[in-house]
Amino acid sequence: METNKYLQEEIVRISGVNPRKCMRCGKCSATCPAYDEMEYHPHQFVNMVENGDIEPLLNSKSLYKCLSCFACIDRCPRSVQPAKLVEAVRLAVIRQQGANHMTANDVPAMIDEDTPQQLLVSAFRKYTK
Amino acid sequence: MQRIGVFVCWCGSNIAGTVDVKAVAEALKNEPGVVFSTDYQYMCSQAGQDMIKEAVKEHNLTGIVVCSCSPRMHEATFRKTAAAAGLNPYMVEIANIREQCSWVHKDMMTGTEKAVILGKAAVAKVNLNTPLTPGESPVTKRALVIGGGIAGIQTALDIADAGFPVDIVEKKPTIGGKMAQLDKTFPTLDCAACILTPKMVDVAQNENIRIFSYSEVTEVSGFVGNFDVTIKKKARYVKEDVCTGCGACLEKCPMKKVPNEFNLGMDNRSAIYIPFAQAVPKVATIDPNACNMLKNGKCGVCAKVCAAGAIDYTQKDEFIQEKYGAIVVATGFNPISMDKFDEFAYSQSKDVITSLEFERLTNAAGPSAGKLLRPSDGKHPHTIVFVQCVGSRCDACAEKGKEYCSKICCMYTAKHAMLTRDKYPDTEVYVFYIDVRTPGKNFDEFYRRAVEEYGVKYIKGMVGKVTPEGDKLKVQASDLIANKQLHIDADLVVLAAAIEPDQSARPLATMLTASMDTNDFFTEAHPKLRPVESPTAGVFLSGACQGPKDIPETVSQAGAAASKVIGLLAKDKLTGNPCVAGSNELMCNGCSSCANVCPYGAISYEEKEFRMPDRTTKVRRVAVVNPAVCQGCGACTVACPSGAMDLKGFANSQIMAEVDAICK
Amino acid sequence: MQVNEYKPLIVAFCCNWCSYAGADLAGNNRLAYPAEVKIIRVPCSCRVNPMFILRAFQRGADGVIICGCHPGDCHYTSGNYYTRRRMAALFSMLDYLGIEKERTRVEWVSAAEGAKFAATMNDFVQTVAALGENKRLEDLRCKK
Amino acid sequence: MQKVTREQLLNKASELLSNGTVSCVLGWAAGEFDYDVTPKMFNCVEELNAGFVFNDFCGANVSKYLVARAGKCEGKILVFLKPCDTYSFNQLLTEHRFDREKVYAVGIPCEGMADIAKVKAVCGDGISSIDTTGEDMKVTTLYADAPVSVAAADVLAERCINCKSKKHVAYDELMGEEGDVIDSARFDEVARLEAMSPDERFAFWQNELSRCIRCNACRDACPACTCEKCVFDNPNSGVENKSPANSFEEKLFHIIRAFHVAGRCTDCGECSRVCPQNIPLHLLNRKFIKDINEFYGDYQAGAEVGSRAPLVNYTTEDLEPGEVFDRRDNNA
Amino acid sequence: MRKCSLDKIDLVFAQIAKNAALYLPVDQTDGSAAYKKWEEGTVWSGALNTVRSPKDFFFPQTEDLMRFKTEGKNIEIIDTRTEGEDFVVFGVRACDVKSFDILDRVFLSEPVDSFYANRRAHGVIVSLACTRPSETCFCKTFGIDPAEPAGDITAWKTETEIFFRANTEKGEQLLSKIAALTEDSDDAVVKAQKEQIGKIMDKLPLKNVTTDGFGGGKTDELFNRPEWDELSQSCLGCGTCTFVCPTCQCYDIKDFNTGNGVIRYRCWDSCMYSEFTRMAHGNNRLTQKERFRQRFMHKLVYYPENNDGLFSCVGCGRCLAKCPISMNIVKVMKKIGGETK
Repeated sequence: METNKYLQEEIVRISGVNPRKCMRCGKCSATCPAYDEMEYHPHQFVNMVENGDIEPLLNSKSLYKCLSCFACIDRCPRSVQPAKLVEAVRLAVIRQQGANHMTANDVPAMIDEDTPQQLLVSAFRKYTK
Repeated sequence: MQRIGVFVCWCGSNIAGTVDVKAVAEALKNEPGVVFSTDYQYMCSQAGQDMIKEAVKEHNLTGIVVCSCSPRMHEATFRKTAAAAGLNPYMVEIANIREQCSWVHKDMMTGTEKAVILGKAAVAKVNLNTPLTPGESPVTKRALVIGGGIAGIQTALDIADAGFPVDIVEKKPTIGGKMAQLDKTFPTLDCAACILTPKMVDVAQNENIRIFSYSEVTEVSGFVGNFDVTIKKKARYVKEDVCTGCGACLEKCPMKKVPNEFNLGMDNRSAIYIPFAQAVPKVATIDPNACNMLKNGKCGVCAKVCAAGAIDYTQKDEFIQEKYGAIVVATGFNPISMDKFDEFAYSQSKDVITSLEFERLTNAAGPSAGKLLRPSDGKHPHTIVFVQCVGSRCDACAEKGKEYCSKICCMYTAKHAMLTRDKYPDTEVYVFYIDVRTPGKNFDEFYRRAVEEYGVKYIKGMVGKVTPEGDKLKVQASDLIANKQLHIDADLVVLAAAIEPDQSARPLATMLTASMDTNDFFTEAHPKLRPVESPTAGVFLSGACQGPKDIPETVSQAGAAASKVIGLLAKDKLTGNPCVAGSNELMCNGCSSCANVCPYGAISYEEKEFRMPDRTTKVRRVAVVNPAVCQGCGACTVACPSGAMDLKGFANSQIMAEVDAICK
Repeated sequence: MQVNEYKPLIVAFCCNWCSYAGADLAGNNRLAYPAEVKIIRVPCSCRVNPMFILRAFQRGADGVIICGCHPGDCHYTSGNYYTRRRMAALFSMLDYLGIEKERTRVEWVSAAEGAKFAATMNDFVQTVAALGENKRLEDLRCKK
Repeated sequence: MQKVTREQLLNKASELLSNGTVSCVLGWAAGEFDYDVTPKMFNCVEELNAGFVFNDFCGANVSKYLVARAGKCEGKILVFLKPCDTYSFNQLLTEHRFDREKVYAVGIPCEGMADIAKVKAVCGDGISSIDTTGEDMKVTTLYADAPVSVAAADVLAERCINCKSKKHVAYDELMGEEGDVIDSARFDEVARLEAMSPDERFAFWQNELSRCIRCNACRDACPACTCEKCVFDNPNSGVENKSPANSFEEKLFHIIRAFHVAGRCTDCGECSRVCPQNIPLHLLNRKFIKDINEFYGDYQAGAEVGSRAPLVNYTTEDLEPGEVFDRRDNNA
Repeated sequence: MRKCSLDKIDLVFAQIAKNAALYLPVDQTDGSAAYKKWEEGTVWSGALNTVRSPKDFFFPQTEDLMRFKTEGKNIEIIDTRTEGEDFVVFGVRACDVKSFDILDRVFLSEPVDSFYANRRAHGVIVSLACTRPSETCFCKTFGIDPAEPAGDITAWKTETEIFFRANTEKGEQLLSKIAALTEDSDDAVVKAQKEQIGKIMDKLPLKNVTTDGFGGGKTDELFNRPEWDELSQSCLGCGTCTFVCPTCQCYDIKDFNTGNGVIRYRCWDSCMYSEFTRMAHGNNRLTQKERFRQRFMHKLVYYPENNDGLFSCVGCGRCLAKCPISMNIVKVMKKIGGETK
């Protein structure tokens, strides 16, 4: 397994999450509404960050499947806050590539009339930091 | 001024090999207070001790300094020697010139120099020593056990067996505690009632045991051997000594819609009630919050039907004062509230229950008479999901749950799963676990049987969400091994709720000045070596009040606590350590700093009247140390800013004299 | 052996139950440490009053070390926890006044740690020796 | 200018005296000049009318007088407490130093008190009058022709510039609006010293403490120093001394004094206010407060009655004395 | 009378400092002034009021008297007295100069205090006319003229010049040493300054404080006055007033055990302290009221009774400025003695 210490520390620092607190109960994944869409599930996220196995995460679409609903944060008995880790990895992607997952130009095509304003705002916040 | 004799031991060549003992004796001769100084090959030998005794007589010595091995070795020996010579044993000081000098230094000159300095420090200290006498206090030969669960019952029986009177105070109308609510016990699966109720009967019949049921401890004062305790016997509106427990009143009572706490509210009882059939004492109790007669004076049926005439609506709370030599805390545990764990829909569905409720559901004396039926519709459940670690092992910062492992859940869940599969083989049973912890005799075998013989489906992972939908409970969980998210339509969900100390423990700890940890479990005097004693002398710990425990562990701790109590009560009087703290009341300002740091609750406060310089009097609060309780650590002496608190045998002045002598 | 080597005076307060026994064990095992270390026995490390420490420096000590049971192992349950807080506060204050922080130390030495006791003392003596004489908390009246 | 006036306090005191709520009043009495205010017990309305004063110079914290006074007169004592005084009040109650039942506390707002030395630094010596009723102070001196106007903010006492709280934590009755705890910069100076090298710190304190004349004003004014007998007055304590015979004695006194109030000091600033040599003694106390906050979590002595002072408390997870420095070195 | 331009004052100081330690008031960072030993670069501001009084040079706060050396059980007594060094105290106000009269009567009358006498013999006092009295000043109450201070040499300072007049032989000698730097002068400027000072004195707020009602023989009349209760009530019992006072002269003799011997030393004591004059039977003034009363009765009654009516207060105003709770001798005099002349 490849460990990327620099990125690992960076992600831990950005997120303020201590992945070592995880006791591997899997409640985050049990609770995740986007579980089936994901390649890497919340508990794996935590585990992979803890092990410095960051590269696959950077390239995984799972990053953008996370709804940031924070159910995992709410339910985690160890206060690990997996969603914050996901967010931190997203940020790391942006910083590393200098490229956003979406740009403002991509957005109009995705909008249909049912799209709530709040979703747009939240999408911009999430994908285009 | 003291008349000090200095005795320098050679310890064969152990000391004399690296320390010029003659030179040490010579040098110390010139120290202030020293009137005699000599050396000898083996000071601890009979001849050496005789030499000391003679010197005491011949030179009228008032203090002794022995330069020898560690005081941990022979301090007791030389104290006895001094006592035999008519000196107070605490007028002896040891200068450790073997372990801390001759054995760690190679050079004769260095060793001798240091030995002289250590000797001087000891002389400086003896110059300030005063004779000390250990205090004695009598022992009241009666024990109090607070809590009447299995822990309290076992402790009381063991103490009573040794011939000492014991009182049990139980806040519920009956003893028995949590164990009385259980169905079967792991790992042997014998019925809880079958093994518990005979013990309860033993308690009731034991002449040395009194039961104060429906009672609480309201006040504790005193100290080891001499506790004064006030017990509040709550009014049960039934004369305990008259009631025969026939149950006629229960049948006739018109108020029958009171949630039955013994069955955790899953069925109802009457306003006058006996918690369960084998209750001890088997006496009815009127619930004043439910009884119409007590609430508005309109009823009185029970009094009419009671043939014995035991009903007394005018009964008042009664306060009983009693003296005890020892107190055992056995306040037990409760499952934590599930209110904060709404992801499991506990408050939304009747079919999400705790394990303790499951116990009642499967118990023959329970609300469903032992048939496993769903509380909502009374149907037989075909899919049952057990969730482990609900509220246990949570992060300290999390807003809900406990940091510790509740220890018993893995085993009782295995038991529940196994029993379910045994009785209802058509039932699918899932157990979601994080780890299965089975350290205990025959425990892992038990768990494996559940899996291998009974086909219980153990899934590593946690349940994330339970949603009631129609008559099903949609369980969403993760299977970490399969790396899948599972969706199970369950009929019943059982939560292994964490356990916590009973709420009565915290106020009780305050009354007893016994320390507690942040989780409100009582702290033991030493985590390894004194696990059943509280740091507060005379207070002992039994059962889950000290930490999560299963029944075998509780019973063994109960026995251990009892043996400690018996050891204490067997003594006629307690001899204290004379090196205790004492407060100079003229200097004490009553600020409580000392009491705050005292681990033994040895410090109390008195309002004392003082004559003031202007000839008026003033009442001031001052600290008083109970020498029978003080262990002499000295924490208070440093907490005291005015220096009013000092420690006998290690006084400020003595330690400073040692510092001075060493730094000279 | 160097003759003019500076020898600091060290006062070591040892709790009776752990560290004093640890020192005894160092002796039993003949683990050498400098003779400049002089031990004062106290029932518990929490008996050590800041005044004793200042007194030692006043009278000519160059370093003061307090040894107690490991946290959690105190014979009196909580004594060393108080020591820990008091000494953290005191040492920080001494440092704040510009007094060398290396001259004071708290070390937890159990009764089984004879080797640790000797090693600790060797290290402490060396550290203090490197600092030289205690000038910042000295009382000239007490010099010979 | 203070928001609450002498007249308002006078009326309140007279009212409480007349209706029998209290039998005497602990307040401030006017002196020879407009700034030399003395704490005083007033026994009747006439005495109050004659001598009671409240202005920008009523800095003295009167809480400590309650130790000696509460219970001495028939009924209750009325005491006027500025926000910072209430912390001392609570701390004294925590330590059982007076009977709460014997005191009627009225919380009064405080706009910060003036430091006469700062006034003199601006206006010069020879002050003949100070008018504090307006927005600015009007100071008349013997040597200037016209009164000098001074902004109150320019002559605030150090402790008031770094006021930690305008909130009253104890009272029976509050006059005016309740204020808030302030996020003050009071630890900045401590941090500045901490950032110095040990040699610089040593030189700084050597210079400051060498001025000490051991008048004991800091101790005797301190509301936390209420020992029946101070160790420095007790010939048997081993540290008793009447003079700073040398630099060791100076340090000994001030280290032990600060240590004995560590965790109990409310940072009321009386020590520095009363020091005739202007030694910044509060920087010693604040060091302990800052350390305690950093090591063991924020703690404000006197914020509530009955709280356990940090140095008579512990957790099993406390940092080690050695880690104190690692922490600081890592932060630096 | 001699005069010298202020431009040359540092040369004067350098000249004096050649033969003696020179102490003069120097401004401190906190705005107050304190006596400091002059060395090259020291700036004399002409400050008049110092927090600590020049008493300290003659009667220091602590002073070793003798030593005992112990060796085993033997004790050796060591005389630690030395011939003192010459020193000059420069810029002393009239009130502070007057304080030496009061101290002399205590220390130089039989039995003579050799430590004090030694310092007096070696010290030269250069006084300075006080041109800017503080509002706390009331030296006039004790008959002191701030424009005409005593001392071995009297100095008057103007914006540009300083004038010297020797009053004693010691003063003459010192002046002669700086003769090369000074020149003869008439007293016109000095007279003008005195007049100016007189005008200020009339404006001082405390000009009417009077000693009427005090003095020898008043013990019975004043001792039990009820006002003492009220006056002493807020006293904290600290020693600030005594330690900044130029005339307080009480001390305690103490032994300090060094570990190798004993240093017997004396140090200032304060009658405000609860431990003051502690004897075998305890303390003789048990309440703060008694101690408070002692201080003022001593200054205003007992001392004059034993010293030809001389009060042991010089009106320097230090205690007024420094008392933590602003209780002071003026308030006492007004309350006990009555308001004005």
